[in-house]
Amino acid sequence: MLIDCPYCGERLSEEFTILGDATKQRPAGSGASDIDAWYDYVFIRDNPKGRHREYWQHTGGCRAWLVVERDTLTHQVYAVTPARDASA
Amino acid sequence: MTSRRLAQGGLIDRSRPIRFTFDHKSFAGLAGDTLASALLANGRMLMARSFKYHRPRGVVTAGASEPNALMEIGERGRRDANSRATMVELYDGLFAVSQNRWPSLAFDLGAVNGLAASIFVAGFYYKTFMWPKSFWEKVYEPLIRRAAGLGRASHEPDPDAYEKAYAHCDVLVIGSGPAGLMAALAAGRAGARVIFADEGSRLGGSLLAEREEIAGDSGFAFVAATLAELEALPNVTLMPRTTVFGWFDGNVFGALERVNKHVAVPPAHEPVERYWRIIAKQAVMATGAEERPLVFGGNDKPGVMQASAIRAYVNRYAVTPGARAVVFTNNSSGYRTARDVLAAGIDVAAIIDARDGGTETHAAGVPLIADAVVTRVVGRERITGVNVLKGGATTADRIEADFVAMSGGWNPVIHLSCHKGDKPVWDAERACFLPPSSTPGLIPVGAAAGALTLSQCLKDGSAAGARAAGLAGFKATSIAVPETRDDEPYSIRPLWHVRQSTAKAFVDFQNDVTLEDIPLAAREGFNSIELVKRFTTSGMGTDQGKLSNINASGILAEATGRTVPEIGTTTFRPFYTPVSFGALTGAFRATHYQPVRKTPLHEWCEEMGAVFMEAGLWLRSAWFPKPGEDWRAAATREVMAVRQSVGICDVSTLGKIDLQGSDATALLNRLYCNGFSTLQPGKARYGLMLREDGFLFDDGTVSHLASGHYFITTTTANAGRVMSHIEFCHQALWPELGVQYVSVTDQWAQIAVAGPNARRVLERVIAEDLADAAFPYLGAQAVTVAGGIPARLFRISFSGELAYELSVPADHGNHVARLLMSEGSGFGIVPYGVEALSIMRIEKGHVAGGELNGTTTPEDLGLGRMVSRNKDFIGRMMGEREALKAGNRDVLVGVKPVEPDHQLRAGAHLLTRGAVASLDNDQGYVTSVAWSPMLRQWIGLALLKRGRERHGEIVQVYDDLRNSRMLVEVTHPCFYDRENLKLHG
Amino acid sequence: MAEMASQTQRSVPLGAILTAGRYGAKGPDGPGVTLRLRHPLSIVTVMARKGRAEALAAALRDGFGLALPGPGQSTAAQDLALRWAGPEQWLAIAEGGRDGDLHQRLTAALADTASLVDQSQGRVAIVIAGPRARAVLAKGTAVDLHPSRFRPGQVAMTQMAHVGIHLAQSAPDVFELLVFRSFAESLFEFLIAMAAEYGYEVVSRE
Amino acid sequence: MHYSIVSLVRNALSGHRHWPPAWREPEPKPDYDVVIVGGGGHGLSTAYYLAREHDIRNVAVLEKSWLGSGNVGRNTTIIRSNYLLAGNNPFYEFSLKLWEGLEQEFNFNAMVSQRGIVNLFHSDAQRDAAARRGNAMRLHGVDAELLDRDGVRRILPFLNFDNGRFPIMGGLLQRRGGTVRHDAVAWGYARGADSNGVDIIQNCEVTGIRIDNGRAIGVETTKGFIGCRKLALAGAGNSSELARMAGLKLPIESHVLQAFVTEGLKPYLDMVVTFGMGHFYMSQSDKGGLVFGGDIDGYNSYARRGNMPTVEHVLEGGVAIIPGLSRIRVLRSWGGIMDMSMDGSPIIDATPLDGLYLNCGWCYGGFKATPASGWCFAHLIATGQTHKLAASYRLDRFRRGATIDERGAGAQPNLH
Ligand SMILES: Cc1cc2nc3c(=O)[nH]c(=O)nc-3n(C[C@H](O)[C@H](O)[C@H](O)COP(=O)(O)OP(=O)(O)OC[C@H]3O[C@@H](n4cnc5c(N)ncnc54)[C@H](O)[C@@H]3O)c2cc1C
Ligand SMILES: NC(=O)c1ccc[n+]([C@@H]2O[C@H](COP(=O)([O-])OP(=O)(O)OC[C@H]3O[C@@H](n4cnc5c(N)ncnc54)[C@H](O)[C@@H]3O)[C@@H](O)[C@H]2O)c1
Ligand SMILES: Cc1cc2nc3c(=O)[nH]c(=O)nc-3n(C[C@H](O)[C@H](O)[C@H](O)COP(=O)(O)O)c2cc1C
Ligand SMILES: [Zn+2]
Repeated sequence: MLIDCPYCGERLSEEFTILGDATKQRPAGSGASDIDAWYDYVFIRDNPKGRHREYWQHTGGCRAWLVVERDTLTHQVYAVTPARDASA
Repeated sequence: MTSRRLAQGGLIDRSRPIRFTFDHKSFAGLAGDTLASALLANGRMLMARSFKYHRPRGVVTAGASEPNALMEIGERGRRDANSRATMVELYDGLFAVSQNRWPSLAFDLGAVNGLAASIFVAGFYYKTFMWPKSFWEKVYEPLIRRAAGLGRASHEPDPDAYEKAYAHCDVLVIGSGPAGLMAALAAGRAGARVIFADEGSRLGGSLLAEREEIAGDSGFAFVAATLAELEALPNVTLMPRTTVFGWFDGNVFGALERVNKHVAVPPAHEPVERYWRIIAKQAVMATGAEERPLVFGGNDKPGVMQASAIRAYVNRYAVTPGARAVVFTNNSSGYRTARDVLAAGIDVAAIIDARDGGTETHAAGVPLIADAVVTRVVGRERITGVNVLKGGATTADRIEADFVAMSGGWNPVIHLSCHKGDKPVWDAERACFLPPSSTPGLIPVGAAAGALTLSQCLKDGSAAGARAAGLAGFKATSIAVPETRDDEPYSIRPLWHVRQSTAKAFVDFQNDVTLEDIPLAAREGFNSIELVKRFTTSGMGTDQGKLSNINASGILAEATGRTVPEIGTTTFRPFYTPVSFGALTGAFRATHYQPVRKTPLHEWCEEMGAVFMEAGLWLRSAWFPKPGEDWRAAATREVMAVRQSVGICDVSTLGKIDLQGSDATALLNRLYCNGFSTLQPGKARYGLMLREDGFLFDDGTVSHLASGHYFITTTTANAGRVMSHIEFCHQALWPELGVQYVSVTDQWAQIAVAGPNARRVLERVIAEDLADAAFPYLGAQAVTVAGGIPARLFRISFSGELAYELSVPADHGNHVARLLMSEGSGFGIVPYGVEALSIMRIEKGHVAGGELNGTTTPEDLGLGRMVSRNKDFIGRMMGEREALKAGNRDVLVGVKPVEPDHQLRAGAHLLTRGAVASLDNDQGYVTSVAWSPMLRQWIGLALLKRGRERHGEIVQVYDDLRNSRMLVEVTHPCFYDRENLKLHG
Repeated sequence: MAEMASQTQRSVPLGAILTAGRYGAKGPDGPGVTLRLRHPLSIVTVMARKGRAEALAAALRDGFGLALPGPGQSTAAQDLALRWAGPEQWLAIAEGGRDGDLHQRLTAALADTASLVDQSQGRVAIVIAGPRARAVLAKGTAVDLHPSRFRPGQVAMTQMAHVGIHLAQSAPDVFELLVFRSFAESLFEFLIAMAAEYGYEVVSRE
Repeated sequence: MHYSIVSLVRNALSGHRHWPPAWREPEPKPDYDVVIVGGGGHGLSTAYYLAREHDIRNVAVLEKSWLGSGNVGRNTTIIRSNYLLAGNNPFYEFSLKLWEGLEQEFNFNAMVSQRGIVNLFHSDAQRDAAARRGNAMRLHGVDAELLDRDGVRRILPFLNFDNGRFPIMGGLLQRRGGTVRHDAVAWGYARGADSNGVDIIQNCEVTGIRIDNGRAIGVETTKGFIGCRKLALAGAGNSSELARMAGLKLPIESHVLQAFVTEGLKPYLDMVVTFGMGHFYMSQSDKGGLVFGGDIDGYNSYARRGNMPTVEHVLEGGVAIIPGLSRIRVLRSWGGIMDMSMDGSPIIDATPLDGLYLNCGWCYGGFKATPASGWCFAHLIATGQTHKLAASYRLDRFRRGATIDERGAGAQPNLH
């Protein structure tokens, strides 16, 4: 698999480390009523068959955290953006 | 034995005889031979025994798909089991032994299995061997295992070297036949970076094996001229002996280069094999086509071969398998073989064509028997003839011959194109499966794409090369295609098996899958091709069914009244041909399996006689034995020295991170469960990090060096993960924070100086005021060592003593350690290792890896008061879940054997005294132990249910694994200086 | 204790295994590569403060005559080189290695635009040069080093033999690998093993 | 037909023309008492035990492809009960006990081979963890032995003791651990279920779940609608996709795990070796191939194929621990889609929807669980009560914090 790091260019996937689902937003609240949102954030996954947004870090390169849009069935990589821009 | 070498022709070098042994008998071959062609030249037909029935087998192919002629090549650590004689280039001293036979190839007792063949049908073992129950493992399984398997692999280490390498290209051309040659030329001329790979020992593909005429000259000449041009192009890399074994995501191809498999021992400094990962913008798959055997009685006898293989032996190796051929075909290929064999001066008894009549040019003088099949091959040691049954006839005629050329049609070699999971497409006209309809990045061409004539292969190859170069961004046009002698159109009528066979007919030679096995499987319900494969093992041998799979689909189709495309194929997967562990491992073996990390103090540790231990990738000094000391004596002495005077320890492996920026404090507050807003410059603080699920992640210290400038340490084990975690939190969660951070783990040599005399020793090398008032506990400041080395000093203690950690730039580490030793000699300073460090932290009840095991909370470890209640931090919310707060959790305690001479061991469990040993009664477990020099007995830390309420209770230690049971007293986890008086020294 | 002494007592990385001489295959054309350690060397991580990258660029231009290189690039002027080392991060590299010199020099000029961290002794610089340097490196990294793709002045952060490296081509066919100090011996051993088939020469420090 | 040597000989005499199919190929009925989605090990064993233990025989197993095409047909066949945590250990031990009597029970030789499994360790910390695990096993009456370096050398002399990067310090041995012929498990349960009246329907993909008033009442399939009173999902790697059809989301990610087999060899390795530190384990199949594997590729995937970095990583681990492997050739690699849960442990539970039951989260350990999983799942479906052996496998444990995390890796599936 090749991942096109916005900084380093196309690199083999073993230079990267995946964390997982990047569609999840860390909840802001910390009240009792927010517990469901937290549970969902930490434990529940859409786990789609198809397009998926994921966090990967270019650990064997520039160390940037990236959001990679990738197909979980074909492994095709559609888009790669720096995480700092994706969540901004 | 008669020589079967033809008097002339071939691509062998008659001036270079080569000696080799097969089954300990000496033979001669010629340079350019394969082991198979050399054995044939020596008249050896019998080369192997089959898997199940131990039937005598000879070579069937002249290439990579060989199912039968598998041998052990080489000796001891160099022994290669299951080597295909058809792919082994002959070299002087080659040592080959046949396999899967006992006592000898000619007389194999295993052949009695053949007698019981009627019982040993597909799947028989699922139906029996069940009684008596205990017999499976004791009797049946060992027997089966001994009988099964092919070659014997070596248990010895491999003396040869291997390598990995990466290559990039615009166009990868796989296969060097006419299609590949033209593709490489077209792409190469366009200026693309081309890699041109073929598994063969020479490039040229089928042109090396056929009598062709191209551009008015021989096929051999065309190959030579084309290769000469390619070789001269700087942008083209030729890679013979290189098998592309897999197509992976990102258009990455795996390839195996057999660098030195054609010599007995690789030259010095060279690898035997090299594994390439080729990253290609575009690939041209010109992998040719594989000829299908026909399934008829006795088709597995030595001397029955693919028609195309016979052409290869005759044309390329100038070898004939026998004196008189008979051809059995259902397509054009057989005719070509008849012509080539005749041209070589060998008799052809007849062409038996299963079709009513082909359109092919007939070989002059050879009887053609149309609409006929071979029902049986006859002969014992050697074939003597075949029985032929004509359409409508009821009795067969005998035709005498001593070898048989068979052709059941062609299977395009589409493996690679299917590796991404796409299904091949059936082509009824040519009766074969073609590559999947869409293979982005990969262009199938030539016979691999179903082009079965030479002119078409040349033309399509040229176009494909140009197209690939074009897609890779080069301006390219197809290049001129050379003229060929008119080739005959291809025609075929599929014949999946000869129904009238009067002897066992084999579908999969290697795995002894017979014609009857497939309908049997279908009758029993195993009626999809994947189930047939698994039930019969068809296609599961070393050849992966390259010859058999499509016939199996055809036979299943007929048995179940479906069509071949309805049946489909089994799944094509890497590896196209098997690849050694060695190659895929490359240089990362033995002690080079993983890199070694050494601290900047390694040299000094060695000088001091350290015994090293592995800590992840690091080597750490474990203890420093004096003559006659074992580890315990050494560690005990080291602890005593530290507790009584002073010692120094290499703690450079701690992860170290430099953190700066206007929001540095804010980030720390979110990373750690405890707060940092009140940490003043010049001070250090212990910090706890949680995971987002509320469990402990890591601990370490945070030192505030100067306003907004922090120095963080992590545990050795988690250094990398903590760094990534910080980067994630900043970049993905809170990019708005103004923080900068970078790992400085390797920049600093870190030396712990501990013991009541630690300050006195340091004062001798550091000018700054270290008095308690000026530099109290948890102080952190820049200092100068030895009058010129910029250093940092932290007053933190893991041992519980008055202690410091001194950071000096790495190059200075050895020097400063030596200096401390000499300046401390008056105090009896010692070096101490990880073992002593660990004993002291256990005496103090400090937690480490055994307790930070991923399932503990701060509360469990008695650190609950550190958890801030009034800020957001990673792990805060999930840490509040009920089970993490429950009262019956395992919490940290100390344990101390009631009998002081009892040895406690980590990993023991705890039971309430008197309780029956059962999982239900499990109360916890011992996490860390030490023989405490201060208490002069074993002590331990443990996680015990409701442990904090149980101090003073006597509990039972359960360590049946090591035959040990004892009583221990539950204590506070801190065994030594609970008031921390020594810390403030 | 004299300051000089503290500088001369420094350990040289790879000291244990770096012995000058000619090794590996001995072809007629001389060694395929030469290997050399650059030491001592000054290396400082320069990290732009938030929103200050342009100010940093200006300060570097004014103070050192250096442009701030973009991803995968490096710049050099007189005695200072800047190599891109990740988003908003660079390595400033200078010959000579008296402790803290470069760090102090840069701090004076850049402190309010960048965070600066001395890494001089945390990284080891191995130079590999010669006609087969690319072939050796291609056994370790998947970065495309073809002369048309990776030119003098370009840098890449990648990994080799399970170890992270910062790779730069300082002149045609001259490559420099910065590696974390603790990994340096392992990496060096890998490089010489891979170079052996071409023959290699280890050049001692001047 | 009863299978035995006698029936084999008798059939041989008639040219094997009279073997009945191992299972029927029925058309689906309009509705069933229980519909089980997934013709893998767990779906089939559930059906078998529903019929055998609970006398519920109006059952269909729907399989979208051919029988056993999922993970049951592509795993590395290891069975063991060397689990650490109380939530797991009794369950897996029960499973091992079922394995021990299984073949005789359903008259199908699945080649249960208790050849022993050893987990190597290389440091004090790993030894302590192994001891903790071994003692937990002993506490439950499970066999476990702690071997030192010499003990390992005695049983596996050809491991790399003297020239390796991470010296072998010892191993945790479970002699009752071993292997079972994977395909035969699917076939044996299928035959057993079929002969008890269960309809096994291949090539029948479930495409939707019909819900009426908070109750699952049937499934849409490629063979039309099939109604049911109870619906049981046992879709392994496809669990999230199935749950989605019922509007549920799971604490599950799908990941690809690769496995490998070498060319056939004469006996080379007579037990199961696990080199956890190098992410490598291996055994030899009765056919002669060395079957081995390692860790998942790490990225979310529904493709049953992986990539070379993992292949290399696994093979490097292999040669590191068994140097003789170097010249052995790998024949084939493949992948399976793992239902990786957030704590590495499975889920057997009812769902918020009436009549809908869930069995998933097996990660790479579900093959050995096949008998016990079916047993407990059948119990749940039949009685509505959680079986006590599966008491820890409830869906709400994540919300409560009662996760069963053998590795201590936390809520990141690809680390389990
Ligand atoms: C490479 C590999 C190695 C492994 N090694 C081991 C090991 O050594 N030991 C061990 O204990 N475990 C191992 N496992 C794990 C084990 O194989 C699985 O946990 C277990 O097989 C899962 O349960 P199952 O058999 O029911 O799954 P599966 O066989 O996958 O059954 C699920 C079935 O559901 C079907 N399905 C899915 N969606 C639908 C739908 N919509 N409609 C109809 N049918 C559907 C699928 O086609 C599939 O057949 C391994 C797994 C893999 C991939
Ligand atoms: N009329 C017939 O009966 C008939 C049938 C089939 C082919 N042919 C003739 O055969 C020729 C086919 O030419 P072509 O160029 O398509 O194929 P080719 O068979 O000449 O060459 C294919 C080459 O690819 C190599 N190869 C295959 N897989 C490989 C892999 N994974 N890695 C590396 N190398 C690999 C093979 O070893 C071979 O050398 C034509 O001349 C055609 O006329 C004729
Ligand atoms: C335990 C086990 C042993 C296997 N042995 C072989 C073998 O000897 N030969 C072979 O070709 N494949 C073997 N396979 C792999 C199968 O051919 C197949 O790849 C696997 O079951 C996955 O199916 P798929 O490749 O059709 O997707 C084996 C698989 C398993 C699980
Ligand atoms: Zn990058």
